[in-house]
Amino acid sequence: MDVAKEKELREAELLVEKNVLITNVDKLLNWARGHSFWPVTFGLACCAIEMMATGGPRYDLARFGWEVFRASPRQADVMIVAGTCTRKMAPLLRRVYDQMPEPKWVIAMGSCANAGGPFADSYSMITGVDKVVPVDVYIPGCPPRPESLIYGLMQLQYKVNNPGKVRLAKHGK
Amino acid sequence: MANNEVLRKRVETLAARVNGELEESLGTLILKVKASHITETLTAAKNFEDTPCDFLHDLAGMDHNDHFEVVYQLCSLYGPQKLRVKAVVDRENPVIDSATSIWGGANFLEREAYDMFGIQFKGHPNLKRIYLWDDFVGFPMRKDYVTESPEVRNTVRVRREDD
Amino acid sequence: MSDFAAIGLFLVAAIILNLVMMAMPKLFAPNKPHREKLTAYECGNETIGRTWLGFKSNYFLYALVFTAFDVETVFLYPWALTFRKLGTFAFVEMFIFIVILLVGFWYAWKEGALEWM
Amino acid sequence: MSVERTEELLLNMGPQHPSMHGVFRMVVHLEGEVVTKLDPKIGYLHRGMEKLAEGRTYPQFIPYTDRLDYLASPHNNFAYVLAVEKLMGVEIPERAEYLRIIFAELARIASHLVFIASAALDIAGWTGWGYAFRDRERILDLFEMTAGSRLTVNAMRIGGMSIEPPAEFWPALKSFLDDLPEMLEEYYGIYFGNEITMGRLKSVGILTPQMIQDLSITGPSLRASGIKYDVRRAEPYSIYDRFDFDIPVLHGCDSYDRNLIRLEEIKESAKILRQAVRDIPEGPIMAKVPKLIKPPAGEVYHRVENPKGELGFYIVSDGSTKPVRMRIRSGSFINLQVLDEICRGWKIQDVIAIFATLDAVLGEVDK
Repeated sequence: MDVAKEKELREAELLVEKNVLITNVDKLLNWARGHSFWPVTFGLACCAIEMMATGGPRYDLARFGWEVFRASPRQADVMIVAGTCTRKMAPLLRRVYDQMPEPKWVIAMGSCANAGGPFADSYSMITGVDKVVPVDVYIPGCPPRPESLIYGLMQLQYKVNNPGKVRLAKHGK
Repeated sequence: MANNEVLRKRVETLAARVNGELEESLGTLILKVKASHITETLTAAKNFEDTPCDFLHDLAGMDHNDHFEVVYQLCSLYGPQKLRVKAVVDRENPVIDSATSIWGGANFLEREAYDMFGIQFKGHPNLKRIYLWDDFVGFPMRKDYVTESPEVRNTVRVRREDD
Repeated sequence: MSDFAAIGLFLVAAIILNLVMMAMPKLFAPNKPHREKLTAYECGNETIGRTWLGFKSNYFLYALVFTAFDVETVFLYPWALTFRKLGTFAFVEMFIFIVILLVGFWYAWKEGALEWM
Repeated sequence: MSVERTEELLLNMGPQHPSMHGVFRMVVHLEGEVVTKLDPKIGYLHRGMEKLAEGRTYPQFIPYTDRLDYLASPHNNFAYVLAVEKLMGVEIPERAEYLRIIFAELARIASHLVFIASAALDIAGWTGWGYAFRDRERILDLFEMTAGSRLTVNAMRIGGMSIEPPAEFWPALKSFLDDLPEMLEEYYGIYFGNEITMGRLKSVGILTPQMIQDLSITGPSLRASGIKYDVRRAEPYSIYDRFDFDIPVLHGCDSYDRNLIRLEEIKESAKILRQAVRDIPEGPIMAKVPKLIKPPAGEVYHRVENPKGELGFYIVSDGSTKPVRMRIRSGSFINLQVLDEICRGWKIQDVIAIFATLDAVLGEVDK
């Protein structure tokens, strides 16, 4: 599915949710989803090492319930794009994103994933992962510190817990 | 020291034989030869008697606007000898003999030189692009290559089946 | 009779629990299959060549030998619980049963059913 | 009896794979579980570093060298900066030389710790992974104290070091060096001395000296196959000739020795660090270098013993502020050529263990 159509789909869905009274079941489900993100290991470059350090014993993602890094997208909720996504990698990124079951979110970790980073003017780079997949949280930094990755995940948790209240960021318009 | 003089003499005789020019920069001998003599030069350099430069350290393409160059960095695991062989390759029809017959290690390096400069290596087992995808147009490391605009680069390309 | 009621209750509870567990995703989980999602996952690439193809036979032989001896242990369990009350005859009879199966195991081993590659 | 031949299955162990150390992809031709052919496909992280270098001035390119082998970034800066200084003929002060050696050897230990973590994880040793990452954090603290960033430490400049480590750097470094032997004991107990590791890695993936000579393999894999060669000894650069450390050599040529050699190298690096900390002189840390760095026209090829292989920079300059050609000879890129030959006949899980011992980091492979 092409990116622009998918964005309208998601926005229409969020718009509907915003107007409809959030039922208690949804609130419970959102709370459960927010507290147990299963990230798919999409480590591409240096940010992947910081992502591993975040999962490591010192910055320990397990305190938040997000430490289960699933290798296969079938069992994952969040795709943390950690690193440089080149033009050769973009279709594979899109394919792994498609193969993830809903509800799914994308975190663009690092300035390479946000907007191409230091390599934005290279012939083999796309300037930013939001040209490929709809991104929910952007984490600046090159590489971002483990604390900023945890803060990014907490922002995503806030966004998941109250979809109505979160300002509808205009994706890439 | 002795090794350097012996190496210099060997390289001078070799340069005379393949009519290459010999220079010295920052302590390394540079031997510039035509592309046609490259296999002969490399095999000779590999079996110098007592200062064999038998370890291909690096193979790189170079674009000098009017001609290409393939730069071979030779050294050895058993001696301090170092040699840099440069093969001048014509720009319109960049073809040179492959060094994979002499060193297996030149395989990936030559594929990279082909991928970046478009230098054809005759006799290479599988000369395909190594870094970029197969239907990439152009050779990016050439001086006259123009990088595509971000809009073109941002469209997600469709992959072929056996990519 | 009364202790069977406990087992019956346990059985019913187990079945119901399974049904509930399987029904919950159907009810609550969003289900939006589309073509790209249902493609085969192979680390982000399309699969190359045929993917439905036969495997080496010794995987099957290994499984066969396993099930044979798994069934044997199923027989051993009740015997192990009550062999004191059953007296020496059942004791000897079970060992004959085990020896017969060991002969089968030796034959499988000799024929190379367990060679891996 | 008829040879039961199974059909060959082509398996993509693709870029998004937990044990592919980044975005490395290989198409494995499988017969049942045994690998008959292995065809590596790389380029998924190719950012065109060499083309970008032609558009950057010399000091601007230093942060890019951090992103080459991002596990040992000070070592890449060290290689690049040494190459440019050799081209310009700049003499740098003593203290800067010692600081560079300290940062380079700390980067080597950090890179080898990640190697132990990933090699253990590739044969399902989660504890090894946890311990190695916990101890690596102490080195990252040292980098962070000085340069402010943990992973891509950008502390070296052409002409010396950019910043003087703070006062608490030295006691932290001493305490790390004092705890190191005990850490290595722990790793030996958890991972290296473990029977499962020995069973999985001993005599798996044989790399003979002839293959090394032919396929120009460098780095620890070379020393694990009995060849005593290390650029720090063979062609001493910077002030490595002042330190006495020996080059560990093992003769097993198999995956287990390629693992063990890294443990020995950590000990040697610690030895260098202790000597460097003991006799580092006071003084300036930056040489007199013109604001606008314009190396004379010419070319230089300088190579350095990177933790993963020899990293070489071939810089051709025409006297302007931007290089004409910046060639990066990366060790892991060339070491990967042997993967096809070394994995034939082994099972699919051994391929993962062998690939882990080649220790390729994809930032350096794809440039």
